[in-house]
Amino acid sequence: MATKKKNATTKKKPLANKSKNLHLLKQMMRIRRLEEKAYELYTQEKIRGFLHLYDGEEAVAVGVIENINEEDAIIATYREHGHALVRGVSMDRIMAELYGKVEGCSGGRGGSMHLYDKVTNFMGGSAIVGNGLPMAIGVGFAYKRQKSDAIACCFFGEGAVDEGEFHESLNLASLWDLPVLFVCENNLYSMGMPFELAEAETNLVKKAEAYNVKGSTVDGMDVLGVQETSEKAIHYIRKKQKPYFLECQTYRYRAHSMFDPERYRSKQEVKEWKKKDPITTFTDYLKHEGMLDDDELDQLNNQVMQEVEASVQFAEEGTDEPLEDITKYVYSDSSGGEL
Amino acid sequence: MATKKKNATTKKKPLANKSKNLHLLKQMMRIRRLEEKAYELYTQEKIRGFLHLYDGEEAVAVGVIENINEEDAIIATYREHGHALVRGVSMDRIMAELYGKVEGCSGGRGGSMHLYDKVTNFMGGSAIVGNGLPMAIGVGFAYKRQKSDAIACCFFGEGAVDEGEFHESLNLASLWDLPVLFVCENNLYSMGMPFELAEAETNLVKKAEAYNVKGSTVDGMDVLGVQETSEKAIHYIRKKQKPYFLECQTYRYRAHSMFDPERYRSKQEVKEWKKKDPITTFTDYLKHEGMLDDDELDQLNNQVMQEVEASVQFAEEGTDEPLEDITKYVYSDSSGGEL
Amino acid sequence: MTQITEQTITYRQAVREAMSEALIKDDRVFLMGEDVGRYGGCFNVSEGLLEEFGEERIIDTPLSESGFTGCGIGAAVVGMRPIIEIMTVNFSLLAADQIINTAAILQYMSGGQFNVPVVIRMATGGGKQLGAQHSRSLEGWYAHIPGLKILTPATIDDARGMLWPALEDPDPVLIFENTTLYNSEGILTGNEGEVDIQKAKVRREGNDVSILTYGIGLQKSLKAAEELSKEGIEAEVVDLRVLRPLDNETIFSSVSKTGRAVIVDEGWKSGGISAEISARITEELLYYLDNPVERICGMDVPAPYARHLEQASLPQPETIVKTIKKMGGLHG
Amino acid sequence: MTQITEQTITYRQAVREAMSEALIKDDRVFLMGEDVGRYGGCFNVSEGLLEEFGEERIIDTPLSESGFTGCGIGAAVVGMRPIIEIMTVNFSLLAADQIINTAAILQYMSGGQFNVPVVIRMATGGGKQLGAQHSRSLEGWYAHIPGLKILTPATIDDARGMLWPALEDPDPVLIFENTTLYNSEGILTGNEGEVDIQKAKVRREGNDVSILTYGIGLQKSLKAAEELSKEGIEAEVVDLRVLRPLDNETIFSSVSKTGRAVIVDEGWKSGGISAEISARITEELLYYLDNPVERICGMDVPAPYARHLEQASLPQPETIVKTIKKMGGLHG
Ligand SMILES: Cc1ncc(C[n+]2csc(CCOP(=O)(O)OP(=O)(O)O)c2C)c(N)n1
Ligand SMILES: Cc1ncc(C[n+]2csc(CCOP(=O)(O)OP(=O)(O)O)c2C)c(N)n1
Ligand SMILES: [Mg+2]
Ligand SMILES: [Mg+2]
Repeated sequence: MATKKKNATTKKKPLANKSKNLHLLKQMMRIRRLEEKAYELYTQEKIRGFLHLYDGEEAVAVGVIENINEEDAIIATYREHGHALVRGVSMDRIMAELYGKVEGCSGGRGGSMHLYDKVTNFMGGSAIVGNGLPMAIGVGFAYKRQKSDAIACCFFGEGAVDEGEFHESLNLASLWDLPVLFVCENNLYSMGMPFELAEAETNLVKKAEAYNVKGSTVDGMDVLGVQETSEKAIHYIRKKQKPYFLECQTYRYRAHSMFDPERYRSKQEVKEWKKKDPITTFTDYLKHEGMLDDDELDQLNNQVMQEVEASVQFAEEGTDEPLEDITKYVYSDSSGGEL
Repeated sequence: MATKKKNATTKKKPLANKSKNLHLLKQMMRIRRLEEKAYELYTQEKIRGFLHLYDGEEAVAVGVIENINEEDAIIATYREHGHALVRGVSMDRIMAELYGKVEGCSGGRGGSMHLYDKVTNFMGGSAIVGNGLPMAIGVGFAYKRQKSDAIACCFFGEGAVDEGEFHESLNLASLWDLPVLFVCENNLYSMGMPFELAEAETNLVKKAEAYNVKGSTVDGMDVLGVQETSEKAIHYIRKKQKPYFLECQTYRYRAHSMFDPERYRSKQEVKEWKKKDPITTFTDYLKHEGMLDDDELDQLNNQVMQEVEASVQFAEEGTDEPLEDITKYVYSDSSGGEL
Repeated sequence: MTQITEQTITYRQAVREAMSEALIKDDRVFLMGEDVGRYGGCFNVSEGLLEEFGEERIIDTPLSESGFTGCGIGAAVVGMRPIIEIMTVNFSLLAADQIINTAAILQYMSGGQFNVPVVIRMATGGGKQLGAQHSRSLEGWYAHIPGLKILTPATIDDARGMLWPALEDPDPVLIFENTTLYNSEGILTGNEGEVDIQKAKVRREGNDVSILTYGIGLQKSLKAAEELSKEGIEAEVVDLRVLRPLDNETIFSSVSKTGRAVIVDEGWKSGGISAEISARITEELLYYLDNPVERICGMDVPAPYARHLEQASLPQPETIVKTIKKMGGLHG
Repeated sequence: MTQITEQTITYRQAVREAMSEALIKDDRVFLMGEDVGRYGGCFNVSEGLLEEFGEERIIDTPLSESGFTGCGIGAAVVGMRPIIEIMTVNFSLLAADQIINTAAILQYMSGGQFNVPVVIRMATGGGKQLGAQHSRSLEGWYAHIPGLKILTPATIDDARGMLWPALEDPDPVLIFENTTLYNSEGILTGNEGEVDIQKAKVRREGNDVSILTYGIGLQKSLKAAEELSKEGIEAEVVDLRVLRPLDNETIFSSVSKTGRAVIVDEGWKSGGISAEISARITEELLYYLDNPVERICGMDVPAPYARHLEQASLPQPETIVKTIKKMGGLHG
């Protein structure tokens, strides 16, 4: 099973690049604390609308995006705070966006589900399941035509696999040899729908192969495993100029969004998965390998907590967009009013 | 390869059921002559709109529908004259529909692409590629709930395989164990698009398996092969209450529709395929097996020609729907006018 | 969920009871959609129905809007009475082919042989800071399609009473439930049994101006009417209820009485159903009109997330009041 | 295809030349769609382009409307200038998610960071006995969506000249080509270079009545205008050209001059763009109107196959003439 293999390989490289590992750990911690704070702020009604948190899945975004180059593009979903953050969108601008402020990375227009950042090629933030895949192949198509060796990296949940847009996008990506990494974040549920009740065939790599797309499955709770596998996948994509399908098996700790009675799963199941927590397991591993001691860990924690607090401060001090700008950006010329 | 195997089995049953074989032959001849006449009438502008002919593919509709029971339903495409005919819609009513007359099987409302007949559960005639598949699973779903052992038989071209609706429908049919026969008429082109340039993976059975749907491929020019394979498939569907995917490899002799410069294939290729013509090869086979002599063949030809001529007569004498009925059937209560 | 006293009931409960009644009355009825079962419905509308009616009647689907909507259409054609739930109208864009290329036209195309008695329920509307992809009101847009019937229950009675006649209707019926209404409470008048899905309803009588609205617009319009009343302006509030086919008769009789018409529609203004109503009124009643027909609609912008912007983009009671007071010849 | 003399050219050729010019001028431009290459385009519009520009620029796609339309949208966002061809507007229902949930709103949702300079061409219209699934005119329906720009070239000049400015436009532009126009011939005036995609155009001057139309309606309206002229009624024919954003200025100035407005639209009447135009006119010019605004539109029925029925469901020059002659106060 993929999981074991990965753990094995990770174990095999003991003192490998301490600074890199601490970096990966810190990235996961940044996401976790950001999400915890967002949750808290939502209950205080500072953040509104839908809020989909990423707790438990941090290793996926961190492990994959670690290998993404500056010129590559990322297309994600409504559960994308973590992806934006590790891509390099500042926590300040993310938090300000959750607050709906002009200083937010989408100018307060998007909110939690629609984070965008042109500077880092972070292309959302789409809240229509499956909707991001055609966009991703289009980006890959353009990069190929432009003779750039950039790739499009597309994150989506396993629920998106059932949408027709998944089917059409994988066929086109394969048919046209497009440089696209399809990262399926399989957290076992699409809202309340258990994966095995949604898929007649639960072997997703087999599905990818039905489009002649190479793929593999990795333990999404193991940041090094994800990082190494996606590194290989991305190398393959750039070298062969072909798409790749990567399934990351992970788990969502929290409710799907903030309104979720969670009738569809047991507290026990959640508890079991938390034992595989990507942050605690990796922390233990680093300590065991002598790459991390308690002081260093406290330091990391403090840095992250400070960053979070600062981001709240930043958002609190953010400004509201003036009403007269409401029709701005419906069209580029900002014509508007009676459009 | 499936084709060979099938030929073998067909060869193995020499004097098997002469009357059945002559029936199959006649059904194919009826389609061929109907299509030839439709072509002629189109050039005379008796038939208008789009006209998609089935010449060369007769063995598929005839072989499959031979095994369909009265209570089963058929869902087809815009290339469905043959399917309607062998299903039991009279040639008169089909021809009258092509003429747009009230006596047509769709009352003149549908035309060539939209043949319907409630009595024989012939449910069209959809001209949106892929659009019939969700309908087919719905029919199968209903039959299952109604504890009937009827099945839904869905014909579609290989081009439909690329549409998202194919993906969603096969997953749902498999997930819910629906009694649906998916018949893919692979005639190697979707309009001008060659099959191998449209599919990253050309093994369609492998695609079906990615939904955990059983499938097989058969030589669509061999009526007995199609009949026997689909018989087994339908037996499997009824017994197991599961869907089945049947690829029939065939070829379209004529232009896609009546406006088609045919720049995408060579005359030579068409000629090669005509050597495998389902009617001539089956005729030769029956003669060789001593099941058919020239007199019988002439007789069949005459019967079919008479039926065709009679249908033209019938259509010519058909009546136009009165203008005041134009809003009828927009809604069942025939409210209408300013709707 | 909000507390319910003996006699009051929420819009959400009304929809659930309507489904429960239909499932009991007619075993051809089933509910199919994403998360309608285990999850209890993304707006908690179908809570408990899976437990009550089982997996044969309450069917959770994968994310395949086109697939399961088409499945419901096909099942309807051969004798079932499906209730298809599409979580929100925004996702119905993925099922547009099945709704428009099949459900709306099958009967016409087949010369009357195959009708499609399916009911498709969707949540609609904005105002909850859900952003541009989750906040549309497209019921008026769907009303452009011949062959579809469009219902917009705005009251507890209609939420409770419209489903059954919709299921008995031989044609495809789309029911749009505004998300903001789910928590609204009201008392069942007991008339929900005779709900008519052909006609609009006058919800408040008045002689000075007709406010024509539907869905979430009704509450806002009634609020505005109360305000206006204090200033001596009596507005008649017409709940359209059915956006296709529109009930011209009720609309025209109200406007010919008041001589003034204001249409309140949370959907986008340009090319919306508000334009059709305005056009019909002026075509029919030009010489009765004391003022041009006014339209108070959603602004022509995708929904912004920021609350102050989104609220500014939607019709508000204050706007209705201001607009009507500005109309010529109104005393008060 | 019809014979072409030295100076005349068909609408089909005009579109092809426009694409050819764009492909030469700007190497970010490519044409993508079903059968645009080998087949030469389902209406033979792109014949020869594959041979001329090669497979890198002229891309045949599988049947995957949502996939390749979204592909064009994504490519546009990162610097390409795609021309996406969807064979007919009826199939665009399968791509509605990409067009409406992405192209139309991406720039707004992203706070102005990501604009979508894609051009999507589709054939539209009825009248060819293609039945209910292939004969719709949905350009006015798409015009309800903020963020989209909707062009309807009705002349040879516009067919030739609208594409380039559409490609230079930073926003998503949908171009609707009426299938009946492809064979129409005309002389390129040479003005196609300065085609403006913001404004409507007066195609015929007149003082008695304004006929507001677009696409295939233009020819029918001009024909009607000639008829009326014989009876001393001079109709002004306004070609709307752009359905979103509508050019209010040109519409209002014509109608305020003539005092009478007739809208001719082959699309369905109820909830169509004709209603929006009618509503805007009465909102703006109620007191200038000598008559109610008239709408001559496609009947609210799915397209029947039978020729006599389909023709009866579409606006005809005779209907336009009759309607206008019935208008009060017109001499002649
Ligand atoms: C097309 C569409 N259908 C339904 C929804 C409502 N919805 C939002 S998220 C979600 C679940 C998606 O699950 P998955 O793809 O596994 O992603 P996850 O939330 O688990 O990360 C659903 C059904 C939607 N946003 N878009
Ligand atoms: C959704 C959609 N896209 C495009 C078309 C135009 N079109 C009609 S038939 C056809 C080719 C379909 O090929 P295939 O499915 O292989 O069936 P065949 O015609 O070969 O029998 C196309 C592209 C359509 N009718 N529907
Ligand atoms: Mg999931
Ligand atoms: Mg084919």
